[in-house]
Amino acid sequence: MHKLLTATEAVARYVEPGAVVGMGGQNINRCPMALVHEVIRQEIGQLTVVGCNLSLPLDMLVACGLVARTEQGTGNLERYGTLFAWRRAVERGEVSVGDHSHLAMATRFAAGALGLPYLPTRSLLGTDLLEDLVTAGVAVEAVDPWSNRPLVLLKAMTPDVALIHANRVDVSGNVVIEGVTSHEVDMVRAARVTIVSAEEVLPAGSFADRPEQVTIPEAYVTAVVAQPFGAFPTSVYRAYDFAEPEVKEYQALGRAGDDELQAWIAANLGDSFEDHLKIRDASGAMREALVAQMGRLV
Amino acid sequence: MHKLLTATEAVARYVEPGAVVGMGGQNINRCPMALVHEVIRQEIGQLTVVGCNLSLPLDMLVACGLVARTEQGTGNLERYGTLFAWRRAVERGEVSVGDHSHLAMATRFAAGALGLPYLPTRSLLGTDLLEDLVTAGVAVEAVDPWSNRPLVLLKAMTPDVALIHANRVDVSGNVVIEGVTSHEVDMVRAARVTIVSAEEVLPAGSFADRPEQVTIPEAYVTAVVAQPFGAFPTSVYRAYDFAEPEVKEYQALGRAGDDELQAWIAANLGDSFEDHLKIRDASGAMREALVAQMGRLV
Amino acid sequence: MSSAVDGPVRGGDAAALPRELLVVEGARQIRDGDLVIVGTGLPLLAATLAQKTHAPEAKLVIESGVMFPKVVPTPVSVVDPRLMHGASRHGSLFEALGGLVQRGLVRTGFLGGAQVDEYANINSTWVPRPDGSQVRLPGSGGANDIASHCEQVVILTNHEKRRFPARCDYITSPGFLGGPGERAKAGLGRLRVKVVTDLCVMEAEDSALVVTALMPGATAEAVLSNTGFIPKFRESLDIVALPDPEEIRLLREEIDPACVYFPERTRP
Amino acid sequence: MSSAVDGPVRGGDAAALPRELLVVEGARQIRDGDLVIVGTGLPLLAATLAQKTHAPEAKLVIESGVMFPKVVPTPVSVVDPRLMHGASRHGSLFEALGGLVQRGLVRTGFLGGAQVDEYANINSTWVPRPDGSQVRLPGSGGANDIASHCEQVVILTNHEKRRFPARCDYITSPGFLGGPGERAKAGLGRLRVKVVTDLCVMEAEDSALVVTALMPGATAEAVLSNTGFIPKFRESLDIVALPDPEEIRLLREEIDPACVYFPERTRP
Repeated sequence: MHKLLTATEAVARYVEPGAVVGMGGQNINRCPMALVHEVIRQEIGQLTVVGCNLSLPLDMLVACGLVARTEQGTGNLERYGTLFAWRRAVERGEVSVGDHSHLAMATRFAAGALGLPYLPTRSLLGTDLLEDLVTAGVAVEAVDPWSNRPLVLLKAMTPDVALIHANRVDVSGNVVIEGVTSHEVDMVRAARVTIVSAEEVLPAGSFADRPEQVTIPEAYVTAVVAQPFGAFPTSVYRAYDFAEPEVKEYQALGRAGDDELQAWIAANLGDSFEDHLKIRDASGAMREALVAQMGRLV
Repeated sequence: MHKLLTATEAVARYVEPGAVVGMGGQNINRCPMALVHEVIRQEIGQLTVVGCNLSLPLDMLVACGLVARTEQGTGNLERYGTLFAWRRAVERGEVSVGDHSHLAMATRFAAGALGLPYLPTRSLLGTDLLEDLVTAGVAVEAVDPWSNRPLVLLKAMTPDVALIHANRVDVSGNVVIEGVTSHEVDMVRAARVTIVSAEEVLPAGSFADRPEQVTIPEAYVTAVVAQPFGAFPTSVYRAYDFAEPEVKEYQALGRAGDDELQAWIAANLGDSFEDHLKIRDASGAMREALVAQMGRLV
Repeated sequence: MSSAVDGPVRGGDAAALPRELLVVEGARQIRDGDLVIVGTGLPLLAATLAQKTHAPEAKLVIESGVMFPKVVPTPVSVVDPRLMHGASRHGSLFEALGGLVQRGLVRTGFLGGAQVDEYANINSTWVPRPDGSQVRLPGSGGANDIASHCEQVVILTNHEKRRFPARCDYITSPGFLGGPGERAKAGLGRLRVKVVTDLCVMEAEDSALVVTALMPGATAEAVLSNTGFIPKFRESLDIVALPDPEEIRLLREEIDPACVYFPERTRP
Repeated sequence: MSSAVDGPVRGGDAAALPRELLVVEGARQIRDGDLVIVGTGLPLLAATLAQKTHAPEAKLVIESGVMFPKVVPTPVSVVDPRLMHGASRHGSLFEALGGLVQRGLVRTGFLGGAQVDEYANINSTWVPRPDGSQVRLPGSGGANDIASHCEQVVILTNHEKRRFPARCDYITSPGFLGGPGERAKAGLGRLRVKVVTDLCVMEAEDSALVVTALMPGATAEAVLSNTGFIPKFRESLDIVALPDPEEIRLLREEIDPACVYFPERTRP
């Protein structure tokens, strides 16, 4: 089945207001920027955004007032600082938060991926993190019946829609990701619907001679979107490095305030992601440099 | 760290009498024949053999009187029939059996692979299979605290030593498997020790330009053994097809009786796996044909 | 193994063998777009036939970890390279049986078994000999998982009395367990079962198996005398439609040209 | 951020900066052959230094799924391509934190945090402002998992009073919780903690943190006045050994040549 849509079509069809959105990417790598820009353009709000590390795309959604809740392991950009819009919205009580460890989030996605109501973990024990998750109704303290030692049961996380960006996908939805996959494979397998944007969309069967190398099989993919540089300004392993000046510019605005962020987003979003890329990098020289930079690293 | 040993050294060092042996391969594919031959040569007995589908290598071990117990999903060779030595030994009460579904075994290995005492499953419910596993102390009936629906907790399976055969491995122990991996990845991750034999052993870092394609990372591998055709007469995907006449010959003997099997094994085992290959295929023509046959399929 | 209807069955231009009809009727249980989990043997032939006829978008899942292969004739094992060809992914048992089957994405599963009882429970673990000793069988494999999680289970089998006891000697894979409501009580989801034999089609949904159709030339009496329990018959019994010539051609020329699963068929 | 020891510390031929000494002392906590889980920043520099000196067989695990990379200077994120280079495997968070850390194969983990309390518990979730409102921090990430499952946790941090409260405002990652025995009671395994600051080294094992060594030039008084609880001092206090010139050279020329994590250092 041919699953190729435009970002506009895919997001309009599959991302609903109030949805639980599984966010792909981590920090400055392979964030689904093109898809998230489209959510912003279509102003789809009241979202619950879930992931392991949430970074740039979440902060943009929060800055645009589209997020009601997040469930995650971390919200930050590591060396480039906190997520300022998210932090402010959380501190003001506008965005509620479910804090997890990264293994706890990965475990919740794995439960969903396996069709199980929960999976156990030996993380979280003894901490306030656990107490809060129990209060939120997503963790239960239990006992291993064999050893009688305590452990924690974590409720399956099954997003309504997962958004990821990949190196390559065929039109049937077979996805190839290079570099680490963070939490994405299990998140996609757990989600009801998945939209994959990719640097390259290839004909059906393009990976059929090496099926071991398919990271996510078509069984889990609903829609496919072609978008070169679709993770910009974050990186795609072996394709292009992340754009540090862009991240720093965003963070400087984030530090300044929500108005500054909103103004920047409004001025730079454009009518399409291609349009956005032209606004930020009219000549293409920045993208060329990021490709060259990655080339020196791999 | 350099992990290359001979099969003789690796088996002598890491397979102890009475060990729980995690058996790689499935049916007629990628069974660790060279390693199992070595266990037979060294007459290491009282083994508990665990896997999902157990086939030819288990039956040979049983025929040689080296197996006390099996835990598995199936014991057979599909189209080529039952495992006759195993079946007879089980029926005589000489080998005890823990019956699982394949997902139940895979779940037990996954628990071990994740450092968890158990994982839940929604399989097994309502069946005699479950009752027997509860009696054996490896399954517990439980209730999902969110829905109050029944499910089953399955105790982690952590083999003392896992034996697998792979397409390629580097001397550090990074393993590349082509085709399906059955239960092997989680079994290896759960095992205390793993011996990998492979068609090709490559220098350290041979896969470092494509780490996504490493099926099992060196962190889990204890010893590496070089053995071309080490899965013969079973197949290695993209390398060689299985040898149907060999499987049929073994099964005909198996059907005939234990004495016939033992005589055949004694006559064919040789002093090394290379020796065995020469006994079965002096000219190498059979192996050449199996390579050609696989070439036409991939 | 005896078959109550031995000779060829005339279907369109071709004379369909009884086991060919089994495969064709099996294929009809697959809806276009279904994910179908099969092993080898007649179920795989049925699923491949469905793909080549009314269900081109039906996709195969193989428990060993193969997803959506393009089958090369004729695989004899779930890890046969002929069953790995051209796949969407080569993964693991845990991915196939956990990530797809238990996850609820595989609608239809094909199963076999030494015994299928009145409530469609399956035994593939052991059966008693007349002297009371046990015959050890291969065991569950993925069967228990498929019967636990698929919406629809299809069983293709010869119709023999010993295969259809009132109650399995051992329940390996759950049908409706002890009767209506028991599946839900055990924590299992809804299921439809269709048993296709060389004599008839039997169906069940939270119930005992009911004969709903007869194979061409078969009689209710033959069904009764070859079944270890007394099945109900639906009031309006269908007759299973004969294969059309194209189905027979596909089976013989494309799907199992070497007669691996049809030793009784000699190629012209 | 204030540092109680500001100037360069003379070590062999080179004048080591206080934060360089932190990194060197951090590196010393790694045993050859250890699996070590690190994020970015000083811990990664420490682990890389260990590999280049006394622990060539120490292997890095990165929570994002990178196993055993050959670090290219200077990664700023756990998914930085500079941290994926030449790895044994690119996998998933679940593989790294479940399959290695929870599985018990990673001996040593490096952690940071806004607060580290007397019992070595860590807070990286939120801290109170003077007005009582909350400052939202990044959250646990893999820290809780590392503190739950590794044998040894190493914390490299500036020594500031607000960073070392008697009790964390929120326990994100477990040290020894409320005191001796509580970790085992909660179901957690054994742990050794080593906190390395610009003033001292503190250690704990099912106990409160005890000062076991001072940084060169630092005093017990400075430690006391910059700590929010009153730590015990071991009777025989060590002085942390100065880096040797080769360590400083490695740090400056090979490990962080662009001064990404040493803005205070200007290259000659």
